[in-house]
Amino acid sequence: MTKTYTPAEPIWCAGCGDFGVQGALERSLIDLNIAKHDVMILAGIGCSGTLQNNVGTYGYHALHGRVLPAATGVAFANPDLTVIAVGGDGDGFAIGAGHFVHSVKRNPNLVYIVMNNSVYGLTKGQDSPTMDSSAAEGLDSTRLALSIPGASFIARGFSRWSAQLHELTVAALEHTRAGRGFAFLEVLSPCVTYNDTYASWESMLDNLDEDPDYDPTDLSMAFSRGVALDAEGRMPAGVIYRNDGAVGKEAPPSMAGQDLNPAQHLDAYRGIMNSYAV
Amino acid sequence: MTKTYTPAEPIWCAGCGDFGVQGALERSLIDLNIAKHDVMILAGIGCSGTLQNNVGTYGYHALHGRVLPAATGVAFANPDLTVIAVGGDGDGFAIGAGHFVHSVKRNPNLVYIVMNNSVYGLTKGQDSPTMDSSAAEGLDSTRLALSIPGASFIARGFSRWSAQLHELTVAALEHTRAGRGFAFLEVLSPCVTYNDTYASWESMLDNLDEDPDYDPTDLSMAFSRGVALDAEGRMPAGVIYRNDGAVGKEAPPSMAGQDLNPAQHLDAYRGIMNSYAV
Amino acid sequence: MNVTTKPNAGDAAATPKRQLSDISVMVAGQGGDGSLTIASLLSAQFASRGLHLYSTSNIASRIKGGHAAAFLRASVVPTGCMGDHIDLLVAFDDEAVEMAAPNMAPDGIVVFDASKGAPPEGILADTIQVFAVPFGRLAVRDLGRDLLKNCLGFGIVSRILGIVDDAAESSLRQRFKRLPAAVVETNVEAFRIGLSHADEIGLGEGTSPWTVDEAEREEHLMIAGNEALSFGFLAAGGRFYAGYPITPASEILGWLQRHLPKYGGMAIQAEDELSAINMATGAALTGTRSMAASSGPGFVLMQEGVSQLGSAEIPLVVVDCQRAGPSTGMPTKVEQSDIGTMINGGHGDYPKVVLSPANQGDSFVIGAFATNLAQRIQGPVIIAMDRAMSQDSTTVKPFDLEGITVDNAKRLTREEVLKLEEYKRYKITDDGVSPWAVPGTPGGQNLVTGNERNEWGLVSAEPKNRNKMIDKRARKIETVRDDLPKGCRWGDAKAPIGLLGFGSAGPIIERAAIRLAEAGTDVQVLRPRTIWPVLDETIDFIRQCERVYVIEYNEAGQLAHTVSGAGAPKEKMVSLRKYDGTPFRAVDIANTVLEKEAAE
Amino acid sequence: MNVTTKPNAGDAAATPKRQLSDISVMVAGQGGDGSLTIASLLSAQFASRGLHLYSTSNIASRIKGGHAAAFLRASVVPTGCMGDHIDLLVAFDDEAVEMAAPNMAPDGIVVFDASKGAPPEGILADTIQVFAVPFGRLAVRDLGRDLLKNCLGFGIVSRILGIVDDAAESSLRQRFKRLPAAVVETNVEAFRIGLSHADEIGLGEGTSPWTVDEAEREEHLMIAGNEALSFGFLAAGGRFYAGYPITPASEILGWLQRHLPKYGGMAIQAEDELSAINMATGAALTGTRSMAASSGPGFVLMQEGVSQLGSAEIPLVVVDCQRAGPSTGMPTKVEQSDIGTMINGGHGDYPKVVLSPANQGDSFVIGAFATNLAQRIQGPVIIAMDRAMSQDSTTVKPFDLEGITVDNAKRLTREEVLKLEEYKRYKITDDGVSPWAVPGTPGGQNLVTGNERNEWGLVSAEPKNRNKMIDKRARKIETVRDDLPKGCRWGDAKAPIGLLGFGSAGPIIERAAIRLAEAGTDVQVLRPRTIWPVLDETIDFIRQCERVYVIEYNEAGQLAHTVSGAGAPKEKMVSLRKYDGTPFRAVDIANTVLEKEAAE
Ligand SMILES: Cc1ncc(C[n+]2csc(CCOP(=O)(O)OP(=O)(O)O)c2C)c(N)n1
Ligand SMILES: Cc1ncc(C[n+]2csc(CCOP(=O)(O)OP(=O)(O)O)c2C)c(N)n1
Ligand code: SF4
Ligand code: SF4
Ligand SMILES: [Mg+2]
Ligand SMILES: [Mg+2]
Repeated sequence: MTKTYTPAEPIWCAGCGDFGVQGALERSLIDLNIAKHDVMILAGIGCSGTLQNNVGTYGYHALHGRVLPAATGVAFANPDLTVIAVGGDGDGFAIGAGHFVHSVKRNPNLVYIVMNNSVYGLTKGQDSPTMDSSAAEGLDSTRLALSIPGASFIARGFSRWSAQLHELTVAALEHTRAGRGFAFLEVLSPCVTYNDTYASWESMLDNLDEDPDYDPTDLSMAFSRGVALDAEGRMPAGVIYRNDGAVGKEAPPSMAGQDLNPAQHLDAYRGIMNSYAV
Repeated sequence: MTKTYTPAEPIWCAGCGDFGVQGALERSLIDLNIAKHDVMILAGIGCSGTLQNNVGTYGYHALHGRVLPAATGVAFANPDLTVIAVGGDGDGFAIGAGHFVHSVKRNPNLVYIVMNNSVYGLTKGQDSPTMDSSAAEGLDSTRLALSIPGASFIARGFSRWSAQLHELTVAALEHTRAGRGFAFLEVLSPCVTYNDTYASWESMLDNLDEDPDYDPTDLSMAFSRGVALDAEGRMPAGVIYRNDGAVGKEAPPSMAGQDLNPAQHLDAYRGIMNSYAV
Repeated sequence: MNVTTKPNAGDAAATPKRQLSDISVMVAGQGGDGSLTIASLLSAQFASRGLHLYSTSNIASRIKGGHAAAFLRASVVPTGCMGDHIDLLVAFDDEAVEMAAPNMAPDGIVVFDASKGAPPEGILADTIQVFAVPFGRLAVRDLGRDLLKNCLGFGIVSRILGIVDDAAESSLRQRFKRLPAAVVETNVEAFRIGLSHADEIGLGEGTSPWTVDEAEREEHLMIAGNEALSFGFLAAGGRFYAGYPITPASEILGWLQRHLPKYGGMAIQAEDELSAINMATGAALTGTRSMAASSGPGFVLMQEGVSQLGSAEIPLVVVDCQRAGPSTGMPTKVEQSDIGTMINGGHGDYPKVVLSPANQGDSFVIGAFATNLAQRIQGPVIIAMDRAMSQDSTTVKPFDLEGITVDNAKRLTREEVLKLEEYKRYKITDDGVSPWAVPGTPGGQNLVTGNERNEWGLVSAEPKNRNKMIDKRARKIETVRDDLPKGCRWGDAKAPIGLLGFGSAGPIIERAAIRLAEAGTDVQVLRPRTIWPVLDETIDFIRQCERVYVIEYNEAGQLAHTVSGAGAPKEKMVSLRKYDGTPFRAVDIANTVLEKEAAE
Repeated sequence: MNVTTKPNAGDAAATPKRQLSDISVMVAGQGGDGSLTIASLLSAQFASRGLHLYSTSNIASRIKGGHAAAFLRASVVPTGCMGDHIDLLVAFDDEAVEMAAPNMAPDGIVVFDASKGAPPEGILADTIQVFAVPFGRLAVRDLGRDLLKNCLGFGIVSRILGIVDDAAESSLRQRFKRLPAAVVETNVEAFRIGLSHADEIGLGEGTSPWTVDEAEREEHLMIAGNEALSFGFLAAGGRFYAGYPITPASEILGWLQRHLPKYGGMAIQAEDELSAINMATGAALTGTRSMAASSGPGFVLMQEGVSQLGSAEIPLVVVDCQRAGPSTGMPTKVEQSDIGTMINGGHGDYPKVVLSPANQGDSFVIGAFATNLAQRIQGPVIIAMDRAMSQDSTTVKPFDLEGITVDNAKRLTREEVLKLEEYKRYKITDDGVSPWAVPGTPGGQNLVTGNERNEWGLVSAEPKNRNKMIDKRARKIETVRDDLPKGCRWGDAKAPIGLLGFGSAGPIIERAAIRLAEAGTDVQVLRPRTIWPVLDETIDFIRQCERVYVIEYNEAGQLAHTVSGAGAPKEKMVSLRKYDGTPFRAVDIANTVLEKEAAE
C-alpha cells in the first residue's frame, strides 16, 4: 500500500473539548465502515480547524469562514465522497454566517460539525457570536438553522457526553450518506484555556433524545422548545429537527470522475459553434 | 437657505413596487416631522438601491451587501441622526446575509427596509434568495430574523397596501427613534419587469395586524404562525414581532459632534504614556 | 406630406453614389424603440454580403426606458472594433442626434424619426444628409402600432444602403420567423410602408445614395467574448462554475448554466463572490476543472481565495471582466484599471498567470488554454477581460475544436498512485509541480492547506522548509513560461515607433497603426496576451523601439507601470490613457502619436 | 551535587570578566516554562541600568504547551532590533538549545535546565560556556512547585550578568507586586535558592563572568508598534475603530477597546472584515475619525471597501499588519509581502497613500499623521506594519503629545454651510479636495456614492464629467505630496552604495550599514516612511547611488518592483530578499553586500 502522511498529533490544550469531537468522528467512520480515502474532511481556521490533520483521510484547510462553500464545491463535484466540514463557532457564525444560512438552504450532501466554545480560541479568547455578553445575547445556531427552509438535520451534542455525541455523529453521517442533504451538528466543545464551560453547559443542557414527547419532525415544536428552554436559562441537546431532506431529488452528477476526452463531445461542441455561425 | 442637490427622479420602471416604498417613507418622515438634514438614508446596490437619491436627505450608496455595516457605523457614531438603511433582497439576504444576522443580533438604532422582489432587478432578473425555485425553497427573512436573539422589531408590508405600509414605516421609525433598536421592515415590492408578483403575493398575504388573536410579542407564536401559513402556501404581513429591545440599555455616546481638541485630553494621554515608561 | 428633409439633404439620386467598404452604423432611441431590432436586421444583411462585423451597444444606467444605442460596423477587411466615425445614424429622438453628433462622419447620413418634430438644429455638420421621416407617426397612422416603426425605418435604411428590397424583406422574415405568421406579415407591411415613403423622398430602389461592398469572407461566427471564453472553458473540460451576478460578467454564468448540465457539469449562482470562489475551489480540489468569474468589485472580494489557490496549489481559472471603477464606478463602461489588482491583489507571494485574449474570438482560445494551464501549474490562472471584450460581438473564424486538448498534466491515476511507494502532495520537484492524487484515490490521502507545510501537507513554519516551498512554487511559472501565449505583432520589427496595448484596445491600436503607416510613419504594434509574468517579448519590444506608446484604459498607466516594474525602460514609454468610459478611436490615437512625434 | 557543567565551562571566576555594552538574550522552553517571566525580569533590570531595549518573542504555532522563546536585547546605544547573535541563552529544554545553536555567539553562555538530563551534545560550539542546573528539579525538591524554576533560574542568570543580588531581588518584588504577599515570598525564596546554587558553581556575587554596562538614556517608553499606532490614532482624535481578530493585528482591537470608551469612542469587534471596514466607513461618514485594521487575509477582504473610500471620498485609516503569506501562510512570522496589494489591491484608479513607520515609536507619529491625512485627502490612508513592527517592543523617546494636532482640513462647520449659496459635496476644486458637510448639518444634504457622479453627488457616466472627477481625485495626492513623511537617512549622501528597506527591516539595515562603514565600505541608507506614492527622495536616492541594495522580506522583490515601476532605474538595484519568516541579521546583510561588491 502506498505510504501516505502520518496523521498529526492534536495540538489542542489538554482538556480541550475538540478531542471528544475527533474521537466521535473517528469511531463513527469506523462504525460505518467508510474507507479513509473516500472521506474528505474540510476544516475552517481556528483551533477546531486542525482536526482534519489528525484523522488520516483526505483533508483540506479552507480559508477562515469559507469551509462550507468549499465543502459544497467538493460535494457537488464528487458525490461519491463522504464530505465532512468542521470548524469553530467564529468560523461558522461570524465570518461564515452568510454561508451557513445559504448552506442550510441549499442542503448539499455533507456533514457540518461546529465545535462551539463561544470564543475565538486560536486568536486568544475574544468573544464569538455564540457568547452571551453584556453587549448582546449569543446566537443559537440550531435555532438559526431551524428558521431556514431547506433545513433537514439539526442536532446538538456535548463533547463530554461521548456516547450521545457518537450517536449524533453517526446519525449525521447516515443522513448525508442517504442523500438527504446537509447534516448540521453543533457540538458544545469547551475551551479550557479561554472559556471553560464544561460545568455550566452541562447543567444547562436538556437532552431531547430522552424526551419521549419531543417530536424532532415538528418544526414549530423545535423552535418553541428552544425558546422555552432559553427562558429558563437552559438549552436543548440531541436531535432537534430532522426530515427527509433531499430524498427523491435528483442527485447532481459526479464531475470528478468524468472522462474529459474532448473527442467524445466534438459533435455537440460543433452544434454550439454553429449556433453562432453567420 | 443653502441650495443643495435636487432629488433625482426615480429611475424605476413604471409600476415597480419601489415607488410605493419611497412614497411611504417620504410621508412618514413628514408625519413624524423629521428634518431632512437629520436623516441619513443608506442604500445597497440594486434597483432598490437608488431610493436615497430621490428624497432630499443625506444619502449614502453603500457597497453591494454592506449597507447594514455602514448604517451601523453611522448609527453608533452619530445617534442624533435618524438612520435608515434600504436595499434589495439580493443585497440583504444573499451577499449581505451574514451582516443581516449580526445586525439583528447587535440591534443598533436604525430602520432597515428591504424591497423584496425575489429577483436581482438591476442585474437583469436572476433569482434572489427569497425566490422559491426548483433548486430550493426561498428564505423567509422575517422568520430568519425571529430566530436571532436581539430581534426587536420585525414586520412585513406590501408595496400595494399603501396605508398599512405607511403605518409600518411610521412604527419602524418610532421604534428606532425611541431607542429600542433595529427595526426590520421587509416590503414585498414586485419587479414588474422580471418577476411580476403583485397578484400572486396579494393572494398569499395574511394580515396579522387585523387578527385580534395574534400577539406580536410572543416569539414562538410568531414563528409557528409563519410555519403554519407557509404550509398553506401563504405568508404573514403586518407587525410580526416586537419587543422593547434596547430600552434601558445605555445608548452609545455621540462621537460625530465631539470637540477633538487634543489639549483637553493631554493629561489623560500623558497617563497612558506613563504606563509605558521604563 | 409628413416627410421633411433638411435643406442640404437635396436630391439623393443627384449626388454621385458612394461605395462603402467599411461602414459604421448607430441606431439609438429610448429603450423599447427597437434600436436593437434595426441593428440586428442590418447585421443579418451585412453578414449575407460576406462582410466582417463588429457590434456593441451602449445602455444608459437607467433601469428601463433609458436611452439605448446599438452600434454596428461592417467592413470588407476584418477590424475587430468600431470605426472612428458614424457613417449612418438612425435616430429615434433628439438625444440620439446629440449623442452621435460629435462622432458623425462629415459625409454621413442621418435618418431621423420626425414624429415629434424636426431634428434638433445646429448640432449636425452641414455636410451631413438628413432624412427626417415620422416613422412612429406613420406606424401608428397606417398600422395602429408605434412599435412597428422599426420595420418601417428598416425600409428607409435599406434603401439608403442600396439593399435590394427582396433581400431586405427576406432578412426581416428570417428574423421574425419564430413569431406567428400574422405578426410577421404586419412587420413586412410596415417595412413596405417604409419603402413607399423612401420612394417619396427620392430613395427609390436602385437610386440609393450609397452602396455597400460585398466581400467573400469564409464562414464565420459572430460571438461575444464572454460566450467564446465560456465555450473554451467547456471544450477544455471545464465542468464546474460558480459565480454571482455582476455586469459585465453575468453572461458567463448564464451561458454555463445553459450548457454545462448537458455535459454533466454545473454552474451555480452562489450567495456572494466569496462563496463563489470557494465553491469553485472545492470543486477544483476533486480534480474537476473549475472556474469563477466576476468584475472589479467581486474580483477583489475573491482575492483572499486567489492567494489560497496560490498557496495551497489548487488549479482554478478566475476571470475579471473589468468595468470602469473605482468601486461601483460606471458599471457599463469600458476600462482596464484592474491590472494592478489582477497581478497584486492577493496577499503574499505566489505564482499566478494573467492572460488576456486579443479579441473576442481569441477568448475561446485563451479560455481553453487557461483551463489546461491551471492544471499544469496547479494554481490560479486569471483572465483579464474588459467590458467591450466581454460583451461586444464580432465575426471570427470558426474555432479549431479538433485542436482542443485536455492536458492532465501531473494528475495521477488510481493505478499510478498504487504503484508509488509513498505519496506526498507537496513533493519538491524540479519543475515545481507535485504529482496530484485527487480525493477518492486509495493511497493518495493528503492534506491541502494554505498554511506553509512540509511535503506531506503537514503545517510547518521551519525556515528551511519554507524556503524550499516558496522556491518550488515560484519555479512553476518558469516551467510554463515558454508556453505562455505570445502577443499579436503587427508591422516591421525594425520600426522605431511602437504601440503597446491589450484587450479590447488592441484591435483599435492596430487600426491606428495602419493609419499611421498610411501617413508614412513607421510603426510596429505589440498586443500582449500574457500580462503576467511580463514576457521577454514585451520588454524586448520596448527596448528595440525608440519610443513606445503604451495605450490603455485607465488613469494611472497601470500597464506602463507593470512593464517598467518588470524592467522595461520607463524613459522610452509614452503613456496614452483614456478613462472616460468610452472607447479609443484609431484616428485619435494616430493623431496623438503624430503630434507627439512632430514635437520630438 | 545536582549541578553539572560542561567541561569547557571551566571556573567562571578564572576567565577575565567580560564587559558588555550590547547583549542579546534568549529564554526558551515549553509554553508555561516561564520564559516570558525571566525575560521580563531581565528587561526591568536592564531598563534600570539605563540601557536601550528591544524585545520580541517567537511562539510556535501550537496552541498551548508549544515551544516559546522570548528574546531581549539591551544596549548602550539604541538599535531598534535584535543582535546578530545570542549572547546568553536560558534553555529549559533541548529544543531551546537546538533552536538557538546556529545563532549563538561563539563566546556566549548557555544556562540549561538539566532537570531531565544533560544538555544535548555536539550542537554548541566548544567556545560556549554551559551552566547546567536542574532548575525544575530543585524547585520541586526545595519548594514543591515546578513553576518556581523561573525565579530560581533568574537567580543564576543575574549572577552571570553581575547584577547585584539586592537589585535583582527588588526587580522580582516589583514584578510580582500585585500577587499575595506569601506568593511573593515563595518566589523570592526560589530566587535565593538559585543564588545559592550559583555560589556552588563559582558564580558568587561579584565573581560573575560578565558585567553589563550602564548607560544614561533619558526617560523612555517601552512600547510595541501596535500600541503606539493605536495611541497615535487616539491622540489625533480617532474615535471609532472596527476590526476582526487576526494575528498580528488583534492588539489594536484590544488596545482601542480598552481606551476608546474613556474618550467617548468605541472599538467594535465586527462579524468579519467586510463588516469592519464598512462600519468604520459609516462612522467616518459622520465626520468621526475612524480606522480599521487587519493582516493580509483580512486586509484583502477589505479591498472593495478601500476602493469605495477612494471613489466616494471618505477618510479612513486602514492598517495592514503584515504576516508571512500567501494565504494563511505562517501567521506568526515576519514578512513584507503585501506591498503590492496595499498599493494595487483595490479595483480601479483612486488616490491612496501608504505609510510605514520607521520603528515602533514612530508608529505613534505615523498613526497620528495618517488620522489627519485621511481627513485632508478624504480618502484611504494605509499603514503598512509588519509582524515585528506590530508586536515587538522597544525603548523609544517619550511621545510629543503637545505636538499632536487635529487638522479639520476642509470640514465645514454648521455656520460655514449656512453661509454658502449652494453646497456641492463633490465640488471640483484646484486641490482636488471638496469642502465637506457632515450629516446633521442643515443645508449640507448631499449624496455620497461609489458610482461616478457629478458635483452634486448624482450618478453620472457622462464622459467629460468623468474625466474631471478622476482628475480631481488624482490631484489630492499632489496636494499633500510635499507633506508626506520623509524617510530616515543614514550615512553620507555621496556614498556609492545604497541600502534601501523599510518597516522592521529598517533598523537592521542601519546596523548593517554601521558594520559596513566600520569595514570601510562607503554606504548610505534610506528607510522610506512613505511607500506610496513613491517619493522623489526614493528615486533620487537610487539615481545618486552607483548601486542600491533593496532589502525586503518577500520573495518577489515587491519593493524593488514598486520603485522601478515608479521610474527608478532597475539596473542599479540589487534585490536582497528573505522570506523564511525569520528576521534579517545585520551581519548577514553586511556580508552579502561585501561579497557582491567584491564580485563587482
Ligand atoms: C480572513 C481571516 N480573518 C481572521 C483570521 C484570524 N482567525 C484565525 S482563527 C479565528 C477565529 C477562531 O475562532 P473559532 O472559529 O471559534 O475557532 P476556535 O479557535 O475557537 O476553535 C480568527 C479570527 C483569519 N485566519 N482569516
Ligand atoms: C460585490 C458586488 N457583486 C455584484 C454586484 C452586482 N450587483 C449589482 S445589484 C445586484 C443585485 C441586485 O438585487 P437586489 O439586491 O435584490 O436589488 P434589486 O435590483 O432587486 O432591487 C448585484 C448582484 C455588485 N455591484 N457588487
Ligand atoms: S485554546 Fe481553547 S479551543 Fe484552542 S486548543 Fe486550547 S482549549 Fe481548545
Ligand atoms: S427592473 Fe424590476 S426592480 Fe428594477 S426598477 Fe424595473 S421593476 Fe423595479
Ligand atoms: Mg470557537
Ligand atoms: Mg431584488
